[in-house]
Amino acid sequence: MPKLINKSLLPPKKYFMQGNIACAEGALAAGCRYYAGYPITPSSETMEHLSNRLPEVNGVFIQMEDEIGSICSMIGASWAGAKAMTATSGPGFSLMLEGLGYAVMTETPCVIINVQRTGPATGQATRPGQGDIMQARWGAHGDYRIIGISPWSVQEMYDLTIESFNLAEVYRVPVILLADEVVGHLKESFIIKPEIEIFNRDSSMSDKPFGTVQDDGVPPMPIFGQGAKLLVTGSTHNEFGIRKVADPVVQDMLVKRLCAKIDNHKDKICKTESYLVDDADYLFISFGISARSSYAVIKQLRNEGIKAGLLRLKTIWPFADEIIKSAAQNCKVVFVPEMNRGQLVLEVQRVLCNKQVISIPKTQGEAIYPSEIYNESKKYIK
Amino acid sequence: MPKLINKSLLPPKKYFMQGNIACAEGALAAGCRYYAGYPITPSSETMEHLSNRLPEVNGVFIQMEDEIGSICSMIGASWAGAKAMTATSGPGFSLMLEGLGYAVMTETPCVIINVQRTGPATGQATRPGQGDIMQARWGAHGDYRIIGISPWSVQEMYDLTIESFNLAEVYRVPVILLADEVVGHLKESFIIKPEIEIFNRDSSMSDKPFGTVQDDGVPPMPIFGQGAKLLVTGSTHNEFGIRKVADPVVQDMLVKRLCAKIDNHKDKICKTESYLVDDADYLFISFGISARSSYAVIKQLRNEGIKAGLLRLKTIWPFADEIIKSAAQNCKVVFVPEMNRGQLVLEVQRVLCNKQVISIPKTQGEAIYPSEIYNESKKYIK
Amino acid sequence: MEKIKLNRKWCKGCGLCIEICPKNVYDREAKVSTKGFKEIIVKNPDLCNQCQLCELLCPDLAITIEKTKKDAKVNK
Amino acid sequence: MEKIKLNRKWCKGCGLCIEICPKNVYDREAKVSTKGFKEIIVKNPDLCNQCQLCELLCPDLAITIEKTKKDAKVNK
Amino acid sequence: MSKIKITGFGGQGVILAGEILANAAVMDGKEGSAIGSYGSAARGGLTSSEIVISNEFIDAPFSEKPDVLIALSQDGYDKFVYTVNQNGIIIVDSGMVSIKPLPKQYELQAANIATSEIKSPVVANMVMLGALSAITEVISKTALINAIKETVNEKFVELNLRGIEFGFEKGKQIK
Amino acid sequence: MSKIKITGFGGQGVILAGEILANAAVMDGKEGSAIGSYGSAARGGLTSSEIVISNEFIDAPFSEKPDVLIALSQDGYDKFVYTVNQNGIIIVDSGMVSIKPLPKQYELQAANIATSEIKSPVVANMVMLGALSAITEVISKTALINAIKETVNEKFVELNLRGIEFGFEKGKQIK
Amino acid sequence: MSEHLYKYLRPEAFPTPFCAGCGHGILMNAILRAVDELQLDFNKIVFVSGIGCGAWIPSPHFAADTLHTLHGRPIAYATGVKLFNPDLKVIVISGDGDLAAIGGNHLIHAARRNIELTVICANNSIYGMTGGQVSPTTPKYAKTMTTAKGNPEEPFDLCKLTVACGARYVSRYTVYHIKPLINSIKKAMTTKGFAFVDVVSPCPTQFGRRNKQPTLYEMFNDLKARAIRYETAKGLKKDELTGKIIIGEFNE
Amino acid sequence: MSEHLYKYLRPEAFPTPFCAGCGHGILMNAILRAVDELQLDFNKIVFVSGIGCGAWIPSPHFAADTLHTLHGRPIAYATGVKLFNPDLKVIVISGDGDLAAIGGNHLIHAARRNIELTVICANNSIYGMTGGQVSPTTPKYAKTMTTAKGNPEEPFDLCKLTVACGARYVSRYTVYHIKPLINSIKKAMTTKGFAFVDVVSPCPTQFGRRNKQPTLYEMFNDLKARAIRYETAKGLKKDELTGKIIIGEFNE
Ligand SMILES: Cc1ncc(C[n+]2csc(CCOP(=O)(O)OP(=O)(O)O)c2C)c(N)n1
Ligand SMILES: Cc1ncc(C[n+]2csc(CCOP(=O)(O)OP(=O)(O)O)c2C)c(N)n1
Ligand code: SF4
Ligand code: SF4
Ligand code: SF4
Ligand code: SF4
Ligand code: SF4
Ligand code: SF4
Ligand SMILES: [Mg+2]
Ligand SMILES: [Mg+2]
Repeated sequence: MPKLINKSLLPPKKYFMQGNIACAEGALAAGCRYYAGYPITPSSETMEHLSNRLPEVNGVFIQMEDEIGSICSMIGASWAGAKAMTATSGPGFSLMLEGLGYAVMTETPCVIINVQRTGPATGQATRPGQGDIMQARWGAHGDYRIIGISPWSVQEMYDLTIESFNLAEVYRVPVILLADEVVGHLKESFIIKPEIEIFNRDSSMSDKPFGTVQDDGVPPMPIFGQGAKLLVTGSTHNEFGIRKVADPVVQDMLVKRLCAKIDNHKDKICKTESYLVDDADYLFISFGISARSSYAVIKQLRNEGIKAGLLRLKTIWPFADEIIKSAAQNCKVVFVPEMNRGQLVLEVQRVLCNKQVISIPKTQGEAIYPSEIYNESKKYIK
Repeated sequence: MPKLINKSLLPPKKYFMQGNIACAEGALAAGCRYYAGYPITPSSETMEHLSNRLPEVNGVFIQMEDEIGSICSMIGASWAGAKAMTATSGPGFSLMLEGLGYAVMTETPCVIINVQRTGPATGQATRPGQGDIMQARWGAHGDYRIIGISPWSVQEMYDLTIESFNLAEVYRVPVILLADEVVGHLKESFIIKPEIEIFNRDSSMSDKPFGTVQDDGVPPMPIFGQGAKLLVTGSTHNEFGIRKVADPVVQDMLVKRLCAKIDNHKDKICKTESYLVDDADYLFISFGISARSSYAVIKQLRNEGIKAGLLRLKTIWPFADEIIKSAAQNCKVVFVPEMNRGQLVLEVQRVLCNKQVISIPKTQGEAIYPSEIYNESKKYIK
Repeated sequence: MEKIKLNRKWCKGCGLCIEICPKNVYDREAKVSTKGFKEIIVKNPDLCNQCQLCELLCPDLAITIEKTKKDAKVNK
Repeated sequence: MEKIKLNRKWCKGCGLCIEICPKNVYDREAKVSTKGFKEIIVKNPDLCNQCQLCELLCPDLAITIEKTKKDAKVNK
Repeated sequence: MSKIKITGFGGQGVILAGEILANAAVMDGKEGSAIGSYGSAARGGLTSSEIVISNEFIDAPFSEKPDVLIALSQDGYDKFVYTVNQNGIIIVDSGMVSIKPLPKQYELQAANIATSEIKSPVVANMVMLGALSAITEVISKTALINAIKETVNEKFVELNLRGIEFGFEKGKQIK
Repeated sequence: MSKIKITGFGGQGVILAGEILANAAVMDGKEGSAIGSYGSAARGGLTSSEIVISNEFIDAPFSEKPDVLIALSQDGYDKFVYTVNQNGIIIVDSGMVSIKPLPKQYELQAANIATSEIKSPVVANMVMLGALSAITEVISKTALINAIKETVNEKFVELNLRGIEFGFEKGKQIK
Repeated sequence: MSEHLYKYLRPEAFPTPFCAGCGHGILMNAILRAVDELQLDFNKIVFVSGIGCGAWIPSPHFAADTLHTLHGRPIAYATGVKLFNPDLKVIVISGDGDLAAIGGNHLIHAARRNIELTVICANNSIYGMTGGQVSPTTPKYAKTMTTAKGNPEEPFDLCKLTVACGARYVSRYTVYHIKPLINSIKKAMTTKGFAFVDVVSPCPTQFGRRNKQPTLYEMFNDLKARAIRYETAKGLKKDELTGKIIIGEFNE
Repeated sequence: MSEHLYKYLRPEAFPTPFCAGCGHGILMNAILRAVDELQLDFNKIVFVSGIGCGAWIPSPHFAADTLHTLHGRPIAYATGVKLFNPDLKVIVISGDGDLAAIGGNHLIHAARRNIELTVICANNSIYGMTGGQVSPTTPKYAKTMTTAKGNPEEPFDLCKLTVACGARYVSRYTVYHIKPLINSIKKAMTTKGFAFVDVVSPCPTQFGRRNKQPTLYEMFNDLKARAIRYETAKGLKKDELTGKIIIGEFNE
């Protein structure tokens, strides 16, 4: 897939900005020109910012009647050629799942921002949480794959939104930015570089917009109005888009490819960051704002002479099992701090079968603080 | 919780009936008097049957405008005192997830039938699948628990629907009957016994309908019109039902109790069935119609002198990890046949860390046949 | 060139053309075909007045009325 | 017994009562309180004609007009 | 345990026949199961029914390798004829299907019988069930009759029973 | 690394003050982060802002144990006063808060100053920032001024700057 | 169908998957006639549909861009297509269940917003595809799979509803009234703004069979008997209109 | 509020969480007056609301059974309550965003079905709770958080809409027109069938501030200027009604 270098929209420099707004700017920088959404705390700033900014760049902004309409309209726009996005939080994300499955099935590039708050249900609407991790992976019916990404700073609300668009376009898959209320509302400094790496879908004409030679390939995606006479459907379909609702082979090949095009490219998709991992006896595995508190903790532990390290997952889905296995190889105990009752830890436990994997959950509608992680981990550090 | 014995509604005898209709009859026998639903293949027969039968027993039937309305109206009816139910399939279930989370948060007894078809998205609407297992567990935002049950026969479409209502009432939790198209549309013989064990919610007056002394208890549930001045809310609330949307302690206690009231009673909730497990070298773990094919396979393997056994999960959620661990203790290889790309197997792998756990997935919009399981397992049987 | 084209592959035998044709142009075969119904035949093509009703109302798009010159404008 | 009860705990100082009272019954204190606004006072209770407008329109349900006998039926 | 597959196109009553067969087995005191599967379009497409009859709990209620294949249409015959169990038999409407030369294949013109003798083409399915009962031990005629009486709309019971009778007689002849 | 917490009730401009402070740090070439947290009702409830200023990447952007607590209201003071770092300091609006006898506590009547001197009660928050700048090394007055100029609506820049100045002077006095 | 319209079809998709005598095939024909008479560029039309028999009218039968979406959501998808590329003509074709039951909210909001879409409701007063359950347009007292004793609910008048939302062009015809129907679809397709055509399209299989009109012809006779022109209807009282189908253009 | 109404309140829930000058408090008062004047049994009323400021009116302020549901869904919940126990009086109170944006479908279907509910829309023409985004009742050209240059869309007239669906009783008043409002709520509460009251309730914080009416009093002045009686409005042309708020009863 050819990589492009675009000029950034905003003048390159250091900014002081809110995460949700950096996300909106990241989207614009990535080429997003369609936004459909429905207000919800704590994600609304992204939409508010785009309601002003999109018209300035000839893009389209619409506040829809609900989240279902939002995701559907976004998918429609994507087939009309747009890089398209929506942003929401838990309750809205729950409503988008049928549409998410549709985007997966039709291989529609699009980006969904979920600024996670405290659930379940309406929960504590203004408070942070990280309880939608598993939902992003499993929330729609049937078998499928998505990409789920977790930013830990305002810088990454910008950078990883761009990354989300790139991945969506390359793999023709919905990408979910699993932010949380803290990074969404956090204001801090971040840098906009003069140039941005951009990937665009291959929209060349093809009579097989849903089939490839490889079992794990991504077909080209002509758009509406090009004369490709597209047959886009959420029903099981063959490479031409023709419905095949009773054909076992077509069903099997399709589902397998939808999974394989992500699974088999984990090495390219999965991004992690390691901090003092190499010699670590105690490995923290975390993401989003929890990883930032974990980072503070490993620094503190190192100060005390304890060999602690942090593996931070920028990519949560697909799950970076190989990277995790190799990072954990020599450590004694693995800690998984997260703002939920233990979701990521289940995956870590599955992957690190023979390790002691300790869950450090928090569900208090607050960020998980360094002191909490520190105190809990100390119980296992000798 | 006091157990009641009810007379069955239909004359006790052997019947020949479709699974979906047996489900409807099971619901009636359990005391279901409210049904709200929206048509969808392959679950509609349940609703059609109830549209005729409910008025006969003074119950209420309504076809709502969509699945969201269905689950919400069911929850409303439950608070008005009804045993209430809805039935759907993948796309409809995806739309119900926000409501599901609400039912969990408000501890509303209710039963959701998901007759699983082939996904993702519209997929193959008339074809069987088991791809919504993980969705049932993780589909709504935030942290929560539900109970998920899997019938493998028409008999169990009846029996386990009754069981679903009982569990819903005892634990004040939504229970999801994870059926599949095969058991839903299968017609076979089954027996209605003269008497049925029934559990009803404790609807005694209480000023603390959302709090208990125990950390894992189930509070009494007064209903509307009793004068209890109920405050029912999907926001975080204290034991009285008062919204506490910024209180870390209340949030933590509530979420923990919602999880613990299920987790800590696994031994009472989880039902499994073992076939020739005791001396098995090769253990099959399966559920629903896949378990029936597995059952045929172990019989065939035994005929060949191979020590094969089957552990069948009637309860999928909460996950019966202890039972699985002890069943698998002495076996060499564990096989997990299922009609998806490998969902239950992930849990089994997590729990049976040191075993060889082999996934036998099928996503062809067809039942998984004994021959397929047999051939695949034979590769590992020496 | 025939005036009335009946696309048997598309026709499902609903019988609407028979009922609706003012000129009694259509009829059925005597025997049930392997498609499970008695196929439609154009019995009296010459009676056709090219009113196009059958063409417009056939639910399986199975009928074409070729316009002969003199009628060509009737349905503009 | 006072005719006008002002529930200071509930009042948020929106000032509607001041604006809307036809008899100029209400006013504000001079200084900002710890609640962040100048509290409302019932300056001229005796001018009140018991029209009840303030009671019905106070958005914080903070005003009660006790009816004296002669006016008791005014707002039935 | 007997595994039967009935196949035809939509409208031939394949699903109903399967259900009556399984239900009849239940009335005979056995276990019986039936799975109907509709083609993609449900209208004219390939339809089939899988029936299992057993003295004990039926494990997998499928007829992957049927002991008996009952074929009412060409498509169904072509699709399933080679899946039949090696000791299995085939009962085929040779008026509808051009058959392959195979052992243990019983031919009768069910649709023709239904049309000409019973004046009701829709009971070809019952003719086939009648023949099944005559040719094999799988199900008794009495059980079929009882099942029809219980299941079928009163108006059509008589017609269906005649289908069974005709089929049974024909079955005895070709057995 | 400095961790600051500003606390008050809704309407006192606590969040804005936090943002200006963090932004000022960024203008000073440092890293700065600000998190605002609203009370349950967002209207009159307890509000606070956590600011971290650092020369390198800020790890956890929280002020669990602040080095500086700036308290504009009683509730906030009561809630956070004992969370202050052992070497930390407290700057408190003693016109609004009845204080406890504590070391390293600096008192000024910010709201009164704002009302009487600047005729604008809403800039008490700026008065506190000005005092902070005088009392500690955390932030320079110039940086605050620049941040205000960049952030605040033009109409109110002047007013806010006066708040900073008054606060700075007062801070120098009580330092 | 006239052979000069074959160019708009994917022949491999025929025969259609509809039942014998399904009104949706007639509507299919009518839509293509309208497109043809207007000489619209078929490469610049996007046909959007939901889930249901009616939703299969364009997909896969039309040789244009088609977007076969989720049940109830075609209007939301169409909104995205149209807003991002206003040069495309976006035509929504879907069932009464799809557009008015689960999809009702998108319908009323798109009408309110006046998004330039042509929305054609293939209205058979029933859920055809799922086996004949009651729909929001099923007449009162009619029998369906879920109202065996007769529908107790009042149906929507979708034309009144969309007019109340501010739709620019609103009409109703039955497939039997084929020529005014084609003309009306043409008007809808050229409306600058939201246009809605409610097309009464018989479903003999699921509706007719249960309501003593088992063939399309019998259903046509019923339509003929019940149809009444909008202008005529205006003069009548509510109870005089019971059971009537008001046809014509609803905007004034 | 008159002290004899205090018995309907949970005093611990006061002061309300609403902003100073929020119209929703006035509506709260009006509803309780109506309940009191009708002498309804408060133990047999269930108040159902969605999510939003308006949804907080009954929950937790009213000392009755309250069901605080999901955003947009109160009418669906209420349907379940009412159908299962028709002896309960079920009153839905929620915002314009809740009832008409995300919840629009439940609104129109409940009206069509004529479920016996009293639905009171606390209509501030904005999403108050989430910070002032445009709502489906925001007047054209008004400024909101997501329409900084003025709302480009036409709003719903929710009364026209519910009338078109067949609602039995439909009215609109502003909280300023407090006495007719109370009377209308009483009528709605005693309607045998679906009743809808659209209550214009000022939101100074999110709407007023952005549209040059920063206080409740100023918003009242605006309401006074724009209100026009239904009977009067009938005689006027569409453009004469631009910007007007039609108050009165819409059923005829
Ligand atoms: C979310 C969801 N719910 C339910 C269904 C099942 N479903 C498919 S089509 C249909 C009804 C179709 O009725 P209508 O739109 O009137 O079209 P028709 O078949 O009558 O032409 C339903 C309920 C679905 N596919 N998705
Ligand atoms: C599914 C879902 N989407 C969005 C939200 C966020 N949300 C909460 S209240 C609200 C709008 C409230 O507006 P309205 O109903 O008009 O009430 P108001 O606050 O104006 O009184 C929104 C969008 C939510 N809670 N749930
Ligand atoms: S109307 Fe068309 S489909 Fe029906 S019988 Fe005639 S040709 Fe065949
Ligand atoms: S065109 Fe008219 S007259 Fe000719 S066959 Fe068709 S319906 Fe009959
Ligand atoms: S109207 Fe009510 S809330 Fe407003 S100032 Fe007067 S008493 Fe206070
Ligand atoms: S009752 Fe009337 S006159 Fe008396 S204080 Fe209130 S508004 Fe003024
Ligand atoms: S079920 Fe009805 S709508 Fe669907 S294809 Fe058949 S006749 Fe047409
Ligand atoms: S935001 Fe508006 S609606 Fe909400 S409480 Fe404040 S004034 Fe009332
Ligand atoms: Mg329909
Ligand atoms: Mg509102």
